[in-house]
Amino acid sequence: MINEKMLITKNTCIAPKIYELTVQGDLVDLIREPGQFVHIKVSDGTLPLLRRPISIASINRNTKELTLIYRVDGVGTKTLSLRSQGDRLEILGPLGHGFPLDVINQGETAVLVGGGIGVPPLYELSKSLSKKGIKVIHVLGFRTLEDTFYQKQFEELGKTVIVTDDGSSKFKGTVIDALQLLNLNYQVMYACGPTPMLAALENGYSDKPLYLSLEERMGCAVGACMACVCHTVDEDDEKGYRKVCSDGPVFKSGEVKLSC
Amino acid sequence: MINEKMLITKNTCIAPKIYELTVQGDLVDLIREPGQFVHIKVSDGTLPLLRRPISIASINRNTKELTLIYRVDGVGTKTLSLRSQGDRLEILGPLGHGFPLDVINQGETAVLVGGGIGVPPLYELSKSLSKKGIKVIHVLGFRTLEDTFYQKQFEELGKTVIVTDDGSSKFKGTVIDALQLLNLNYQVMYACGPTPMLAALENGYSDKPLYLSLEERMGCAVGACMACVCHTVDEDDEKGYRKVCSDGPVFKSGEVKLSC
Amino acid sequence: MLNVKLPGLDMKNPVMPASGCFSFGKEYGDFFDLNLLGAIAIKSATKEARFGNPTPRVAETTAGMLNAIGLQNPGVEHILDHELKDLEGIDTPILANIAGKQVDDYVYTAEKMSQSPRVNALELNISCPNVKEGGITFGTVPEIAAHLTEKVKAVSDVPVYVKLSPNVSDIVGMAKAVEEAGADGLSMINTLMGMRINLKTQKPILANKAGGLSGPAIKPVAIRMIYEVSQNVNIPIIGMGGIQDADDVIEFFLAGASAVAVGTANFVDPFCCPNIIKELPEKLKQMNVDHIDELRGRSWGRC
Amino acid sequence: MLNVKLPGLDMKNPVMPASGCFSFGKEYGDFFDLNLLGAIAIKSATKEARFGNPTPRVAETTAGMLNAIGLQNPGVEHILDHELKDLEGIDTPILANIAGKQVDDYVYTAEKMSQSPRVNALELNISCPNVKEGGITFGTVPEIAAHLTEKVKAVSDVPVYVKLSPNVSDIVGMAKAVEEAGADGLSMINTLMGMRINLKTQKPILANKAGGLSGPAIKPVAIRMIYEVSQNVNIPIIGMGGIQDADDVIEFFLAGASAVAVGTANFVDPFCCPNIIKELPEKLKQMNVDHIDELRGRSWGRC
Ligand SMILES: Cc1cc2nc3c(=O)[nH]c(=O)nc-3n(C[C@H](O)[C@H](O)[C@H](O)COP(=O)(O)OP(=O)(O)OC[C@H]3O[C@@H](n4cnc5c(N)ncnc54)[C@H](O)[C@@H]3O)c2cc1C
Ligand SMILES: Cc1cc2nc3c(=O)[nH]c(=O)nc-3n(C[C@H](O)[C@H](O)[C@H](O)COP(=O)(O)OP(=O)(O)OC[C@H]3O[C@@H](n4cnc5c(N)ncnc54)[C@H](O)[C@@H]3O)c2cc1C
Ligand SMILES: Cc1cc2nc3c(=O)[nH]c(=O)nc-3n(C[C@H](O)[C@H](O)[C@H](O)COP(=O)(O)O)c2cc1C
Ligand SMILES: Cc1cc2nc3c(=O)[nH]c(=O)nc-3n(C[C@H](O)[C@H](O)[C@H](O)COP(=O)(O)O)c2cc1C
Ligand code: FES
Ligand code: FES
Repeated sequence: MINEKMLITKNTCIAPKIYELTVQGDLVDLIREPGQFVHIKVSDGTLPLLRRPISIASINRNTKELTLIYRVDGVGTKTLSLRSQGDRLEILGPLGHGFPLDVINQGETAVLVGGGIGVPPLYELSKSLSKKGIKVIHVLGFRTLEDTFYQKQFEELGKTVIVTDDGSSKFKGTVIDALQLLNLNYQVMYACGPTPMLAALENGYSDKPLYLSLEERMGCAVGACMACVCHTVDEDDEKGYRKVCSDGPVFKSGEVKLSC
Repeated sequence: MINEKMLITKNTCIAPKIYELTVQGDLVDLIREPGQFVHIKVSDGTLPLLRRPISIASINRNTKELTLIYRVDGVGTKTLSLRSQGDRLEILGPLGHGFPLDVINQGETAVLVGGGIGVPPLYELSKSLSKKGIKVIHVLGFRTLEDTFYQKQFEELGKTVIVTDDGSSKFKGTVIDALQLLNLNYQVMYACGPTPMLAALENGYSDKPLYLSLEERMGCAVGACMACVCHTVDEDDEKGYRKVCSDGPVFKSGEVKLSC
Repeated sequence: MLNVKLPGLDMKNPVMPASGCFSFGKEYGDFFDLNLLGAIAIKSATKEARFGNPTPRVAETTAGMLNAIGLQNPGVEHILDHELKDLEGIDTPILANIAGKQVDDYVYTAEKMSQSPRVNALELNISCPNVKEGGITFGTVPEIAAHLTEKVKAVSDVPVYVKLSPNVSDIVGMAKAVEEAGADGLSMINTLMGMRINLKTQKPILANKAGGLSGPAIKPVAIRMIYEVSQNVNIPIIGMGGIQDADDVIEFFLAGASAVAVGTANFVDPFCCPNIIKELPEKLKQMNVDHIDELRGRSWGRC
Repeated sequence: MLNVKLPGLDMKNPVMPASGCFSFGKEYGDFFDLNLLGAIAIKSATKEARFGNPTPRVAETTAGMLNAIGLQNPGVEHILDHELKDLEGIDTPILANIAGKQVDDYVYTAEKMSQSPRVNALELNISCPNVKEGGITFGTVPEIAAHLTEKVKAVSDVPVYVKLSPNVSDIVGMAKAVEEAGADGLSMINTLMGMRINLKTQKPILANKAGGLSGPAIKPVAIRMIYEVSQNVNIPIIGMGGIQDADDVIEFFLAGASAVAVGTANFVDPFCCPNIIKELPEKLKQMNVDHIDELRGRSWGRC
């Protein structure tokens, strides 16, 4: 975990409001797992005051680059989108605990379920699983076909089902609808996306190992401010809570209560 | 008086911490007198919150350019110094009342006294007076020779005496010391610089017409907030005060009390 | 979709410049047509002319500014005879802000001011932190504020708004006290007391030392107070404190304001008020709202 | 040139992380050596373990942030047995912040906490705005604050600092009341109460609705209060509120602080505290000052 002024090698729009940002630096060497995130100071000035948490979407250890995919929403991501190649960006990371890879064996099948801006961390996960010889199936939900990104990249790694709210892709509906229809045979499911989606997965797919990546508003992102906690499901748990930033953002289904 | 996004055509360092900024736009057409100023939003973002008042140092009506000379001091001027050619800068102006030109006749002599960052507005004044066929003598004070700027430009217009605190120019001391030594023959004196300098001039040179350009912290710069007022000397004056931004920044000596 | 009707103020839109940041309108009238505004809150008037505090009177802070103008104004008579006369060609309602050192001052000024045909409502500045005598006490002790409100109401021909100070422990208690005393509306918030020290001179930047903090920095305090007060009184609130754009106006309405005032932002952009007014309809459309009034207090419900 | 000595706190330098922004040190201990710090103010401890408020607990504002953590902590016993044990290898003084719902809670927690060899002083959080029961009242009524201070002093083995709330009309009255009641020092300021509303959901961003405003936005309020209080009490003040760099620390000393705490800025830059400590000597040299103590209260004189 370091705070590094990383070099921007790319920052381009890849879908409406969606940007792909690649930065270079030593921080990359420290990344242990897919699903970890970084905390970014988006401007060199005072505003916006707080950093922004963004998941690591992919890494290239050779070029010491990591890629982030973010959606322009408020002032922070807007500011980030205006930063240019060649600039340096103060980045704290890698943070948190990602998706476990040792819960699944070579030859088995993993289903990766993503919704919207929850899709990015699944890409590095999928690469890592594939490298381990695990079969990957992606079920990715977007608002419309126009909003999708990284479809090709996911298709190169395994079967990829794109689901859209408006039916502009082949599947219309939610990823939950798609999963029901597909009725996949798999050993482990990994998911990242809006909390209602995660809750629905927890409801319907907890019979097999299910790992969920959570989002929460953050202050410090290192476990010091208690901004990002959630209750454990186990009421006898010694602490009774987990911090999304340092204990998560990935939790096994059933470990923490989803707040929605 | 307009608020215009003016084009930066130049923004370079011309002496330690001193920058020359040239901007282009329609605002230039509205400038009436030397000694007027503009109010600059130095960044496109929220910070710094307030605009910064800077005197107009020279104008070129043909190219629709105006030049400002400023010293980097706090966050605002620092931010300004980082803006680049090609950027646009939101500028409100021209503001206030400048140096009167109709108080002196062709063939007469004007003395222009400047101190540090008070020197810039004297340049356009000197150009205007020269154009009217008035002889100009400049007495300009700086900390050291290294800190001087525009010496050549002033010399082209008339006799120019550079005074430095440390004696690194020919004259060591203050502009007041120099004026005493020089014992100039003149009809009107114009001055801009630190308040103690203006006060000393008022003390010693009020026998002939003397015009002083004042500085005061500003809010609106258009006369609406009452941040920049000073008392009139005349206690029977109907209002009893003047606003530096809209009644000034140039006042005839004896009109307002200098606060120092 | 923007017109709002508050006691005495029949406004084309809910946006007015805040008192003290717009003088009596003339200066900004050079930039845009004052008829575009929902109303105009004019600079605090006092019984006698006042010069105010020594300079420097303003200082910048991070996302805010401090001011210690000290209620400079030419006195109520002069304002009636000159400054308000200049506004006669304009049909925008006028909210006349008044201040004083003692109850009698307020009563005197209020009575005079309220009789002007050009004045549509009064705004009692009981909260100006920059006046040594009295000023601050009126704004921090509910009983005193209530007493003052009653006295002023008794002589005023027009509705009376009381402008609350945020420098209190219990803003709701304050608001209820002046409501009970007959206030027709509230203005909130005035500035927070603050200070900056110049590292070079090692002295406070303001000659008056402390001053009033305004601008975006104080917006969360304003929103919180309006949210609390609006649920506890039955009179409308003119909300202010850090408003810079149409989104901010909407946030104030959601918190419970019925109109808004824009202060410091005028200095940042002289066209700020008309720009906000221009942007509001589009924002409302995006929110599927037919009239801005529908947004008022929408944040109150349970989460 | 940086060492300062306050009751119970013998500090290498005047910079400590502020309570609640540094947990119990472990996390930031991964970034730098905690021995570099002047002291550490640990997260508020309460009698029982507390989970705190629902999330979202933080929101951003212009140049500030709101928090409504709600005093989450594992309870005083757990802190003594675990969190403080972890700090045993570090020789930096510990300022143990304590909070409660009732006087008895405070007294219980204070007594336990003060007996720990690892605790050098207590900081009474009478001002946390995020606890429904009690919290706010202690901080806004001088008599209640004084009573609490007395009770805690009576059981504490170490000096007691009282952390004041800025959400009051009369901060000097508050400070004097707790000084008279025996406080050995003051910490100021805690957060200002604020709120932000999410325009999309049309509800307050924080689940708790209101929260405490911290960061650069509140610095002028902190400076003003410290300037006023330091001239009216004889006990030292730990100053805080928006400190981000060495210049800010100097501004707090000029205003009258004897040491400082850094809160929100840790989230912006985890190395903020050690960086400030590193920069201070050069700043003092530029100001021709041999020891930072010389700056304390230099802004008080006449202008
Ligand atoms: C662990 C983690 C990983 C994330 N990964 C990604 C990613 O890969 N791509 C992506 O586009 N987004 C991701 N997000 C969400 C992203 O952090 C927010 O979209 C972003 O912070 C919004 O900032 P803003 O300035 O655009 O919005 P603003 O509304 O201006 O933000 C204001 C404040 O609220 C916080 N905030 C607002 N929305 C969110 C949110 N949804 N989650 C957390 N904090 C929020 C901001 O961080 C900031 O402190 C992730 C969030 C977390 C917690
Ligand atoms: C009419 C007028 C004309 C001026 N012309 C010039 C010029 O031609 N060249 C030049 O270098 N400077 C000029 N100044 C001074 C210039 O405005 C300040 O140096 C500048 O505002 C400082 O801003 P900052 O961000 O660097 O300092 P900061 O200290 O960060 O400024 C903080 C606040 O204080 C105000 N402030 C600080 N110093 C001054 C000052 N000396 N006068 C007025 N306000 C101040 C700023 O405007 C800002 O609101 C002029 C000032 C006035 C009033
Ligand atoms: C320079 C200045 C002068 C002010 N003068 C007055 C005044 O005379 N009377 C008054 O009631 N409020 C006065 N105020 C307070 C504003 O009306 C407003 O309540 C406050 O600034 C918060 O709004 P803002 O953040 O939009 O500026 C003044 C504010 C500023 C910045
Ligand atoms: C996330 C967060 C949690 C806080 N928790 C506490 C706390 O538990 N006890 C306390 O006394 N103050 C707490 N505070 C207040 C800080 O200690 C400090 O007084 C305040 O934030 C102002 O300083 P700053 O502007 O440097 O953050 C907290 C502040 C923040 C931002
Ligand atoms: S964000 Fe601070 S503890 Fe998680
Ligand atoms: S700066 Fe506002 S009146 Fe001069």
